[in-house]
Amino acid sequence: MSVYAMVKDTSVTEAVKAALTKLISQDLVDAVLVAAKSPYSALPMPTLFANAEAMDGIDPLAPAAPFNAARQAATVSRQATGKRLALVLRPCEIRALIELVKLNQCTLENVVLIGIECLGRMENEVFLRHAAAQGDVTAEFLKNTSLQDDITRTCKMCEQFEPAHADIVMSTLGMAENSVLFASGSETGEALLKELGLSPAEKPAERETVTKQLLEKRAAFKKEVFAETSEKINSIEKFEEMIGTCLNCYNCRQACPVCYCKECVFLTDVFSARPETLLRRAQKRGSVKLPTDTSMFHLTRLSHIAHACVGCGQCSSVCPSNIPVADIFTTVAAQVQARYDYVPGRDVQEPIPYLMFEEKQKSGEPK
Amino acid sequence: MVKSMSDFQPKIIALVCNWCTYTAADLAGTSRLSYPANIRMIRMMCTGMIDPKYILKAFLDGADGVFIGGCHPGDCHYINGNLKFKKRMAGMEAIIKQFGFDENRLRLRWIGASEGPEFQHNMTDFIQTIQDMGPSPAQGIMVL
Amino acid sequence: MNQPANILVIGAGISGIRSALDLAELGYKVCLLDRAPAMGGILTRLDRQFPNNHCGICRMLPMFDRDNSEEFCLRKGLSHENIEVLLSTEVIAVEGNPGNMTVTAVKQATGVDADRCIGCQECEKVCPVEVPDTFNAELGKRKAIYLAVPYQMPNQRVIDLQACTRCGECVKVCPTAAIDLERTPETLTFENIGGVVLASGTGLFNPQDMDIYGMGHFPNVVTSSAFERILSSSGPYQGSLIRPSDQHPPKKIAWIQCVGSRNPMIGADYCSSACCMISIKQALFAKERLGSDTQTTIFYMDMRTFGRDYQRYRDQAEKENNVAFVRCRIHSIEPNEEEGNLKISYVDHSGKPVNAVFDMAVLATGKDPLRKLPDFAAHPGIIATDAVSEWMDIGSSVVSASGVSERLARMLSSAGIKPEKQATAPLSDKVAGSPHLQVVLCSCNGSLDKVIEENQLAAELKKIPGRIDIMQAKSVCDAEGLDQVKEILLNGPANRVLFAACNAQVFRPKLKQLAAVTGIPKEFMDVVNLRGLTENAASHDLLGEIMNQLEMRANRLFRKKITPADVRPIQKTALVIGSGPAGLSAALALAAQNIKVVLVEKKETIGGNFANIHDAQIREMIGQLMDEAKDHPLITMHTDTEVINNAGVAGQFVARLRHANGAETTVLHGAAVIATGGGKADLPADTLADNKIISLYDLEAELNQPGIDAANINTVVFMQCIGSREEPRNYCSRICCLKSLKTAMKLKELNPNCDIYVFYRDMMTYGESEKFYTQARAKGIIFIPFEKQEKPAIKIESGRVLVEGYDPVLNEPVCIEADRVALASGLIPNPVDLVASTFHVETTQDGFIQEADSKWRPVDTGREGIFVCGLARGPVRADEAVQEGKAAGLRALRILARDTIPASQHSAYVRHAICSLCERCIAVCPFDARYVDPDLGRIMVDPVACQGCGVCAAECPNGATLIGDFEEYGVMDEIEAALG
Amino acid sequence: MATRTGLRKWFPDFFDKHQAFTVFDLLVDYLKSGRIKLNTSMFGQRLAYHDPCNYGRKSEEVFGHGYFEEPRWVLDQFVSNWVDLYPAKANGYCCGGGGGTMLTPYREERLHYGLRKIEQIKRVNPEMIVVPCHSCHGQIKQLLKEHEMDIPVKYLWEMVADALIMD
Amino acid sequence: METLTKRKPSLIKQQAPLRDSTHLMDMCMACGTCSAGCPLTGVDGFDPRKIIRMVLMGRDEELIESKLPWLCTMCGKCEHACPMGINIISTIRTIRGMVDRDKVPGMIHKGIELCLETGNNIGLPEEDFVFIIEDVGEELAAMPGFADFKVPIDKKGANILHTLHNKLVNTQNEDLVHWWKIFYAAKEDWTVPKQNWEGVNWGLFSGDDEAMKLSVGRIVDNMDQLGITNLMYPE
Repeated sequence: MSVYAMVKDTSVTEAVKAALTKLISQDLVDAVLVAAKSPYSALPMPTLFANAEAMDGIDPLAPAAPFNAARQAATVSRQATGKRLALVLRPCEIRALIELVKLNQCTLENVVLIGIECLGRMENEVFLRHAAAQGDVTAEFLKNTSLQDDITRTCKMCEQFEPAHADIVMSTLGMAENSVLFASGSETGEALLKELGLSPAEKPAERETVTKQLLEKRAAFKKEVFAETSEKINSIEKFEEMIGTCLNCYNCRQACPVCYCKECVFLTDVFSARPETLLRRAQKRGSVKLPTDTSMFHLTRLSHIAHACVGCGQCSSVCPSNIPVADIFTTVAAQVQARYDYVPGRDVQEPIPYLMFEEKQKSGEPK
Repeated sequence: MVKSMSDFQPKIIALVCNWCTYTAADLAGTSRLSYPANIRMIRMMCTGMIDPKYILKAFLDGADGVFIGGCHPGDCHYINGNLKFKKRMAGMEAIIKQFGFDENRLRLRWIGASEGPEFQHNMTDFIQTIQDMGPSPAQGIMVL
Repeated sequence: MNQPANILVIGAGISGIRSALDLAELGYKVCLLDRAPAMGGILTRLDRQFPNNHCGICRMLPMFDRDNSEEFCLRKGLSHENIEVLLSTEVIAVEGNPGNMTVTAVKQATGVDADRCIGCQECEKVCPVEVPDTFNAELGKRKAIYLAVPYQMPNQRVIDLQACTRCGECVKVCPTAAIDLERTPETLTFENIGGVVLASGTGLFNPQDMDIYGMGHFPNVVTSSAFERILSSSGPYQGSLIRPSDQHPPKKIAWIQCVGSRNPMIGADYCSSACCMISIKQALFAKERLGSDTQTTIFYMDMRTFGRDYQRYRDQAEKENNVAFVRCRIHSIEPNEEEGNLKISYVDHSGKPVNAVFDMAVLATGKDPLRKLPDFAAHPGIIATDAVSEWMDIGSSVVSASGVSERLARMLSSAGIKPEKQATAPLSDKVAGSPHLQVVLCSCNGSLDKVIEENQLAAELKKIPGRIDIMQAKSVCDAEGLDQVKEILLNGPANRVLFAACNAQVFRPKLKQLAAVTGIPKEFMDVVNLRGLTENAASHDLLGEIMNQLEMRANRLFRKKITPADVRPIQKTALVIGSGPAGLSAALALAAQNIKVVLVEKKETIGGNFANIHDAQIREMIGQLMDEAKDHPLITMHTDTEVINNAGVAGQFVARLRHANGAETTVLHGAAVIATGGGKADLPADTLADNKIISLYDLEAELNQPGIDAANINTVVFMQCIGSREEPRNYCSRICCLKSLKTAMKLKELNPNCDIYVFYRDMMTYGESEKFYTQARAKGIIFIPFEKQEKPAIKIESGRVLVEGYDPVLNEPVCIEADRVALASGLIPNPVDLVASTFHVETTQDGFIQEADSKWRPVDTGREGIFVCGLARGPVRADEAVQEGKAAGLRALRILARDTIPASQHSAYVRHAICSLCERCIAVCPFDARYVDPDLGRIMVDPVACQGCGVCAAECPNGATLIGDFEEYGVMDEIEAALG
Repeated sequence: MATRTGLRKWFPDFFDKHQAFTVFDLLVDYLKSGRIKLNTSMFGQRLAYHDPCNYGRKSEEVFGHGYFEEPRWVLDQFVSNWVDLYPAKANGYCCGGGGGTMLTPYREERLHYGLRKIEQIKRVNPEMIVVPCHSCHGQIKQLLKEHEMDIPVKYLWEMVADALIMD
Repeated sequence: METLTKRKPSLIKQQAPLRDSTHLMDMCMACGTCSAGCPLTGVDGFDPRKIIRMVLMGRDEELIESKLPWLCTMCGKCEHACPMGINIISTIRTIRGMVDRDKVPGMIHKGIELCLETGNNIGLPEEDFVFIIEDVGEELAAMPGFADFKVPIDKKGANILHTLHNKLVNTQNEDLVHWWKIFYAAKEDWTVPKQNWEGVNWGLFSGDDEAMKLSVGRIVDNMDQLGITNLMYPE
């Protein structure tokens, strides 16, 4: 990152808006995907803008994300359209998006990634409660650290609040009120920032300290959660207790940005047990709880995505039974990722671990 | 419902490759190299065919151990399916371990076609290992 | 004879199996016979092969249309719809002409009726006669009634009637009355035989009669084949590398090369070609098994590492693994003071005598000089593989066998014999219906009654939910019992069958018959080894064991489906790239079978290196191929043309050709043969400039000028391995030694007084070409060996060309003033980058095309439908290039001879509706069998290339890709049953 | 060897009218026809038999028949405990005294050659050595003396003569 | 190091007899079998394959002048395993034959000369010979079981002609009697010639065909003169 620019205006959101609308108005991109309020709700939803005038409601720094927008981003970048697209995403969304690129679910061709420094998101109802109370939650959230304690449990353990791999990064930590730091993360970003005509700036000195403090806090909490969770699921029986209320609604998989299957295997014939099977199972075990294969579902999903889990916490957020799914998944994921020395979203060129094996060669003879 | 060690007869699922380990198993049979019978052998065309689901299914259904036998690296009929499985295996170990299944309940070994004695030895040894560990924690509990 | 055979293949070893499979895959009916009681020849005795120390025997099996054959390790045997295997059978007479021959054979009685034997082993347990175990090189004992090969499936015993005392113990215990000691040999007559492949091998030299090696006298002197058995887990010591005398691991092992080879005194003026590499391999295994401090020494004259990757193998053994190589032929092996140890004397490089002591010595034996071809070998219509007259490594045998298959196919088609179109038995309508299982409980003539009744198996089975019918049979092995089952399957509602019987392996072949009659596919049938379970089960829960097994299989059967068969229409045109001997041979092989061939040549003329070839015989051979190809109506030639693009899959490729004038042509083809060849390597840049210092090629050309006067060429020095066999070109070019010999002899012919010296590293006159080496020496040519690090130096002193070297025989430096110094600069491949990227095939570090497997699939590439032969693959002599061309042509023909190729039942298929197109399956597929159809936007499976390994299915997270016969739901249900 | 070679080479007619026998031919003939009888308990010691090159290997090469089995047959008729050296017969070691080397001044070299014979003898550790050749007899005696081995050396025919049962 | 321009043709190679025409000395591949098997390899520079190589390189003179051919015991062990069937022993003998007779080391040629002159290699006069053998014969006759034993000398019409190794007559008289005993027991009709009784023929060792032929001829003459049909090979 070599260029800094600062925008000052009435609010942080306005500052961001000013920059992002210019992307379209100056024809630097054809469309922008960014979280925006709708006339019907304060809850910002990923919204695709092709017209600068329509961008009034954008609120990317709002501490809310009803879902991990990587899947929406992947939907608009499923294949190259010949048009240039800017995607404004949180770090966990970018990481998930990179995993989806590896899984051939989307392409970064002609895509400008704009990452936001994310101080966390609140559960939807928490955010809406604040919104009802005070209007511009975003502004309040960024300056009021006590509000920051209302973010989700998973966000509290997130150490990756600064986006990597973005062309442009927007940050607020350590910044003066109503100001946003724009940094370029690539030549593309550099060029765009120049076009936007932002004023050159310097990193405020306290930014480093604040960042470091936050990081330490998050790391400590993460450690705590991992230890606690690991203990809570260290036997299959304890695990069953945790998931005893699971409804097999598959919301968690629906909310998971890296659970990319068009249709979950648990909805296919592989798991839709035949009546004969269920009957036999009941005969042998005395009883079968229905829907069946609840543990199997969670463990299988772990086996599928543990390497790719970006720790966004959406699974927990959507669970109707309040099962701490994200605690379980992030705890296991950390162990699996360590075994493979794999970090999801680290590098778009890095193949997923199962596609890399010793003697990578197709003919029979070792070289 | 913990059974006493002496009458603990482990339930073992062995997923073995059609080409090498299955041949070794047959060879052990025809060479009268006996090994404990409480092994449920399921023939796979290749260890590379083994889906993680099979391992999870086996453990959740009460297997005390899961043995996987494949061709030696380089000998795979499908060039490198065995190595692909080996890669998957690492993640599986981490997962089952976290849920309280001793990692050693899942074992991968390369057993070549001519290695009847190795097959026998591996089976005997694995059963012994499992016997020493006792029944799987999934035994006797209700798995949802 | 159960079925008419069009073709007889004599000898069921590597060559015989290759040839039988080739012809069976073309659709011919083949009878594969062997005089041994088990098939496989040397194949069953080998665990691992050089130069990768791996095993890949199974890679010989058919790659597509696999439903015609059983897929299992070839050590167990071979099962193919079109092949009947007849063992203990020897051909004694052949009559008639190609296309219509009558062959008489004698089938020896084995004492055991294969239709009855259930492989229970009871007979072997009671047999009181022990004889040396021939399978294990007599290092152990076996009974007179025995399993000829321990892997053999079905595991039916045979009786060694020579050893058998007719005591009758086995007859008494046999539960199925399968043993008849009074059986006599049977004479079999095969009529209407189109042709015969003679692949009976050469036999192994037995050093027992040579008094110098102490074989038979010293237990620790063993042959290399015995050592192979010692290394094997199925060998006499269960794979422990121990020496026979005291069963201790040896610390020092010697390998003695050329035992029985390169020895005109015993009629062996030939090299057995493979022994050098075998010894290196064995030394490496000894190090691996016993630790790197194990001393391994190979005594040799020339290490014949002439295969493409062999020199590096040797170098690695020498440098990284410290295998010692000593250039001295061994006179004798003698005893040493310590019990069992052996003394071997030799002279070292400086001529000093050394007495070394070893714990064990391995005699590298090759071809048996006493083995003669059968009388009928020369009968028209019989084509012999090279491995009948020469010992050779597996790769060469396989190439030769496929070459023979090609010649036979050509002979048959010119005799008007075509393979019969196979009618596939129609499936019964009820197969598509919902699963209904018929369980057949066989009491094996009452012997399992107790098990079945005491455990109330029928009642237990009825508890399994689902539609299950149960019948009890007395014996399904005999016709009556089987008829009962057929009856029920034909008339009853069941569409799946599970047998609880005795030995599944013995019974399984009967499923094929049953399938043919009932229209229920054999994949919908299974067998549980009830007897085995009864015998082996720990008694704590026999019923549980049996029910587990039955339910496991039942569950799989319940979930079986007919895999939706993708059928690939075949574009019956071949693309051949390169028009040297290999390419021309491939093209002609295909054209002879009515396949259109598009032959592409980069140069303006065809013939490869024809213009540079001086050997009259080779010229004639290539010239003939050129003429034939030019005149062939089915061969279209494009000279001055390159292939710039190739897309598609086996059977359906689209290639673009670019001609010299820039014009482009599109060719639709079904298979391509890469034969881009190579040529002479240039002399090294530091070669002294003098018109007396020339390349071997130039000297050859000079001497072949008409009217050449060689009177002034009085002293000539040949220098071998110029630039070859050391990095970066660390491979043997294979042609130079023979070329130097021939050139030197030509020179001797022109000027008998010419003194000729050949400086060599290892004379690579493998196989029959050893005779040229012998002849050259007989003509007075002096051969002086040198080591890579002590190359002779060439100097020019006042106009005189001097070669300074060291003669280890005289232990003196030598300096020769030469009129010519001929440098053997070797061969390099033509650049293959374009062709490799165009056809998506891999290359070796030396720029050759990498084959799929140098031993078992030597002319296939990693991509189905793309084949490689000749110099493009590795250095070859012209005759070998022809052989490889034929083999490659034959391999391509397996595809092109068909109109369509259906996917095997046991292949991958994609359920597009739920496929997320993540392409992980494409990334892991080892056979490049998967691709995205750009128009449909779907993942496609190439039915020709897919081998059904299932890596794709395991990689696919949601079951969008499945493997026929191994669908995930079936396996999951099987696991569940197993743990019930 | 020399006579036999000479007769063949220069007097081929000799064999039209004459017959020639080796020592072994005669011994075998006498024993087989019963013309001589031997005392079978005379030699109970452990004996080692040495094959002379001329009667053995070289006869085999030049005349197509080496006298390997005949002396052993003779020994079998009256000696119970005789052993072969290893290597023996066609691949046996010369005593070191062949080729006229007994007559040359190269004594050291000859004794050096004989080391192999001594090693062979030591390996079987005999109480007596039997040879059917005058040169071998002399050389082996000398070798044994040189190596301070007190083992008697006897001619095969000497043993036969000693064991004769006179009517 | 001498620079080789043109090899000299080897007389040794030309003259050394072959096993048969298919086993040329040129075929030697210097494999080392002979060297590995010969106990003399390395002694005073002796090495059978080196000798063959020197012949092939035309270095006759060096060989003829060296003591190498005389170190060889001509035992033939080297040849026994030679894969090319090269007649190494004949080659050695051929070299020996090319050595000036006065340079033949040790007793060999002197013995031959004596033999040519006197009929035996030790130059023993006829009277002395007759005395010795009769004397030993008398001793034997005195032993129990050999009553009336007499050495039959020059017995016409005897069944077998017996020659003697000179060392038995010379220094090891005690070994003369073994065969006599056997003949006596077998009631063999045998005889010893009093002239040209020499049983060994050193021409074989010295490469001296002329002398060798002469000695063999004497045996033939003896047989013809005495009217004997059967010969017992002397050695």
